[in-house]
Amino acid sequence: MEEITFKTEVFEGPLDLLLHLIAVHKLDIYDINISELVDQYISYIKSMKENNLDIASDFIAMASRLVYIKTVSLLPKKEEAEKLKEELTGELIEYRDLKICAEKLAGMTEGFDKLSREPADIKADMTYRRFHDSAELVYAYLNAVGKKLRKLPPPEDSFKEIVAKAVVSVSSRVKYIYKLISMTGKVSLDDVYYSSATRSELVASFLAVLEMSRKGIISLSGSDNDVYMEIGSGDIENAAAEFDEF
Amino acid sequence: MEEKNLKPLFEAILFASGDPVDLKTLCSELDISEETAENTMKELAEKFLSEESGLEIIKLDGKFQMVTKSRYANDVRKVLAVKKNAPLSPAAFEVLAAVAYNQPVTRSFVEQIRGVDSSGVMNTLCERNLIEEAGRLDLPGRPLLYRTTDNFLRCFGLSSLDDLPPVSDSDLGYDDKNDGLNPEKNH
Amino acid sequence: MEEKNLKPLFEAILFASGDPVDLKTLCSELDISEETAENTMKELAEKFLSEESGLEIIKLDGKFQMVTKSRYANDVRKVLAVKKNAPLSPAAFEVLAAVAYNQPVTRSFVEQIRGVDSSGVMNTLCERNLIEEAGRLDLPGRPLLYRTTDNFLRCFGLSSLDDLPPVSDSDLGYDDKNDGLNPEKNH
Repeated sequence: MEEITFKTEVFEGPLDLLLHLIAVHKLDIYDINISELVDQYISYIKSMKENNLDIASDFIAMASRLVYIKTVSLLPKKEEAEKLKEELTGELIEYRDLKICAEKLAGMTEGFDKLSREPADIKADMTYRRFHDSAELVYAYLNAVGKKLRKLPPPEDSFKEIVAKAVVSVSSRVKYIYKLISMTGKVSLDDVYYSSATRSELVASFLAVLEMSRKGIISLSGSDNDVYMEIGSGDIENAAAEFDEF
Repeated sequence: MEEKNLKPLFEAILFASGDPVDLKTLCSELDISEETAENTMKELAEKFLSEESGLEIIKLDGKFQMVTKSRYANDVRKVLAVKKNAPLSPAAFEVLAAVAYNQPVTRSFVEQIRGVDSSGVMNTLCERNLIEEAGRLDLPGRPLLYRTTDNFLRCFGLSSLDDLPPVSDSDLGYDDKNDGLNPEKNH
Repeated sequence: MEEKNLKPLFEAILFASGDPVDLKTLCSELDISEETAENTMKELAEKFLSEESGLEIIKLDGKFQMVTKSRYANDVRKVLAVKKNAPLSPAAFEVLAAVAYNQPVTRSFVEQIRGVDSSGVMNTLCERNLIEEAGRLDLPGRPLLYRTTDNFLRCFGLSSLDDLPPVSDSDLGYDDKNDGLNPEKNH
């Protein structure tokens, strides 16, 4: 993976960072290579962590979203993955256009130097003289507090939990699967998947297998419907720390 | 500074200031001689004397001020006073209601209810004699308190604040009492 | 009213108002035709265009305002001891663009486009009178709507929102052909 060289850059948000990564790594915004984007994104988040930068929850939420898209795109049914990717592309294009407009505005600020003056004190009696039904006050009051009634965005903590679930699950599933293979020598992929109790555990198991096989910690063999995992040549100890980052 | 640019610059300064401008400040800030400044101001004043212009430059106690020529005063007042007839904006209604139902309140209380900056609207309501200051809250920063005026009662056909139409918790859609909107808890 | 006096009167009104003046108000209060008012304003604006003057008249959404020419801003601020506002942050420009091109919009719309919380930036833009409330959306929670102000038009040198620069594919500003930003695929 390329050296992280954008430590000092400030991104307005996850979309901004994604656009940057897409441009730097010459990805096709209309057909995003999702696993490469996930890798780049996660490694950037890691570098932020290493530089002790505060990582806004928006960035973490996007990380989990990307990982989810990546996971879904590994499933045999492609429709959902395509839909999710299209959504992401749409948001990226919309945000890219917004940035273009913002840059245009930033280049035309001469009017900030056109100074006006305080209105002359014309000594007019500005006392309000219209009449209203007092019921209008009730309506206005309900409107004023209406804002409070709006469903508040979920607190940051709840995001942490969503992310934490995925994070903990992947690394815990890595350990679990590794132990399982170590003990029995050969484990069926289906067994692991079918033993997953929840959807998130299934996703985590899938990611764990994916990452472990990518790093050579396990090797896969067998045919389409009957895949077995065995211990590979990769080093679980070195890799484990990285899983914890998920 | 090149002298040829001084006249329009002086014009811009007098315009933007509104108040009388001290020649000494002009000289020191722009690094020009008092004589140059005096001459420039004189030329500028002459330019405005022409029939073409509705403004003039007057000298008061060594200071210069740009003002409208008095013959236009009536028409100017007529046009500028139109604002006083403007009906309240929806935002103004909301602020007014927030003050009416919770008075006396601070500006930040109103902003907390509405979730947005409301200072401009509150100034307008003061100017229009619908709300007024009502002392200060005994808290750090001693924030100003506001209440509604007698003119407010008149405009809404109320003989006293007791006549304000009731707003019940069920109107607000609250079942939970810990909604943070209870004024007693907020002060 | 005699037509020959209109130009100086308009000058006096624009000066005294400080804020933008609506042409319709002028017409109704002074009992003149819209055409006469429009022509007078045009002549007046031309008069100020000359090098001789430090002021200019700008048109904002059908209203007219007298302001200083921007080249004098630094000296005017120096003499009047006015601090220049901090320049807007990139985030502020993004929020402004989101509001300007889609108004009226809710805060959550802006946040959805940007992908980040924008409430602080939006409050700042309200305080700096670049955006303002524009009623509420008729949806549960009745979220506030925002639009840009006349001051926004002035600051960005626009006569109306129609003058906003277009977002065109040719402006995408990416040089590399393999960057995946191929405009043909865009629409």
